[in-house]
Amino acid sequence: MPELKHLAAMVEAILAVAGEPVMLDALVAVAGQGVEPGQVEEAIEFVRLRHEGEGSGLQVEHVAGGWRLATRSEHEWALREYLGYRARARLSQAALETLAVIAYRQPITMPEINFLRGVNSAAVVRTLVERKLVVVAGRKQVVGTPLLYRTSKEFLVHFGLRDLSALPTPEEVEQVSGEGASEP
Amino acid sequence: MPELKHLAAMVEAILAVAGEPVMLDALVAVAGQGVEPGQVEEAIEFVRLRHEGEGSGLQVEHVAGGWRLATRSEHEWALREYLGYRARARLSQAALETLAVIAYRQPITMPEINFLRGVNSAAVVRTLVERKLVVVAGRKQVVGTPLLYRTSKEFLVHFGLRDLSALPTPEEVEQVSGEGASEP
Amino acid sequence: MDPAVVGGEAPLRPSVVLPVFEGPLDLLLHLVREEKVSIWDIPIARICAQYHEALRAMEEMDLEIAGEYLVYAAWLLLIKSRLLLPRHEGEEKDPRQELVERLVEYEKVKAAAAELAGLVEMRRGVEAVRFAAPPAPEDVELDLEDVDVLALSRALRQVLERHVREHPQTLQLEPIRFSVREKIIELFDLIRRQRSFPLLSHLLTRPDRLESVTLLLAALELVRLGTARSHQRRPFAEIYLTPTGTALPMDALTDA
Repeated sequence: MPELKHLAAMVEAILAVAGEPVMLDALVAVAGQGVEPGQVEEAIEFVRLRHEGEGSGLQVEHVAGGWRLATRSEHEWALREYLGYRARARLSQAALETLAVIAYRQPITMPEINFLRGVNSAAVVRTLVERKLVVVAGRKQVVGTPLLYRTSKEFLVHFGLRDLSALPTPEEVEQVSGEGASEP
Repeated sequence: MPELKHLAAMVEAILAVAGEPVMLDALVAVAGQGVEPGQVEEAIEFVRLRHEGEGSGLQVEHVAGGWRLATRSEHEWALREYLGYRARARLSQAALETLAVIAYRQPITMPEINFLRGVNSAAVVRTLVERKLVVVAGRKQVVGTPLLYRTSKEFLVHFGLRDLSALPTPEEVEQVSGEGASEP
Repeated sequence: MDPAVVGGEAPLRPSVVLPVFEGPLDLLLHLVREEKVSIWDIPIARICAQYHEALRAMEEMDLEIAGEYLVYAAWLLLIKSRLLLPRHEGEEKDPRQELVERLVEYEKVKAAAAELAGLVEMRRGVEAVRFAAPPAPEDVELDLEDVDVLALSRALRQVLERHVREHPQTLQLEPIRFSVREKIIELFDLIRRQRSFPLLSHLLTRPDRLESVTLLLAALELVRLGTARSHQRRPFAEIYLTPTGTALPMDALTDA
């Protein structure tokens, strides 16, 4: 019965992008005219059984009166590992801001970074140092001799810059990203 | 071989939550010690084949150098119906042309883009930058040191390309253009 | 051929459907195709006339004609006149050559654009799955690979704008004494390192006004000593300091 399989595939696609439990009614409505709720229920059951078998990392859950596709609990650990791995390979908005402050104002001390950003940025700076985008560049000869930070060679390589003078000027940024385009 | 199936299930769970292409490296790292990249590749293939069968609404895509789980295009209508009309904003002809110039000639400067298209393309490039399809890739070492542009990872995802080499070759493109106009 | 564009008849309403051209090359390519002639042997006189006619039609429709169209109009006329001149056998290249080359290149661009459009078309309905995931350890949305210098500069602007918002002018910190001599050395080092140093934004973001004043004095002193040059493209724009290559005469520094 190709009908059932087709319906099941459609149900699976919808559950996969819904991001929340989907009610039977909604699925029936989308399935279109001539499709009975019973057939949709069969299709859901088909998807559910298909994911019960070994080799699937997903499951169909019946929650809050609807159905949703979710990962299986046995992979929770792997998922956390993955999200942690990904976090290490990405930049947060806070890290980007801090990197920007250091890039354009180097060498700069932690108190100066904190002052400009208005929040304590110690943890973020540490991350940037760990990721080798920022390095320590000596100490500032003021009270407390705080550490000075500057961007690294890796930073230049990543951004395709020959030297720091190649950073875009405010005028250039305005030209390319336009006014008010600062929000992503 | 329960090992493979277990690994496949894990891979599927990770692809399901990632929402973006996942690199082989990441999967291998998460799989833990003693798991070879080759085994992970087999697991990915297992998941891919499982979704190729009838009855699945999903597919494993190889885009932007990684793998991701996505819906199949045959359910477009149903998805649109369920999610409400929310078609992704289409790219204008100007945007497509500019993107084509950048994709095939990258890294490229604004004056070079303008020259090839015969019109000032600054506003279009700005839109492409805002849509994160194009990023700045340093400066060209010529008079005025203009900024260089290249396509982003997001570009590869948007067009479903594994990497830049998966772009249709100029010869392929020319065959399509045909029209007898390109005879030497 | 669409009469609204190149037919020469003024349309009744300016809202008639009109092929939208992406620029002079696009229009030219369209005309060449309509003529069904080879791109390598363009009848310039005819195409030139049609091109001008098209521009006139666009004008009549109150379409804003970008400057590039006019540049190409002039170029076409130039080529036409060159073709009328007697040519020395085999010496000069065809006056049409460069135009043809650009058209050929542009045609490739158009074909590639169509190719890209086709790729997107094939992917309609292909959506990344969205699952309920365990919370990410940190708000990390930016793929480093796609973070470029523009993102960086924008981030800086956000910081500065926020900073200005949160620090109205009444800001008063502990009065610390700054020495011009110390600032001269500090600034000189910054200029040498960055090659093109944005003085204004540096001054405006110092935590202490007194420090800004001292820095300004130091900057003036550096210029006076011939160790730095200042540039400003237009009034109120950023002032850049660049090193002249002259070393800092340490003994000339007064301890202000």
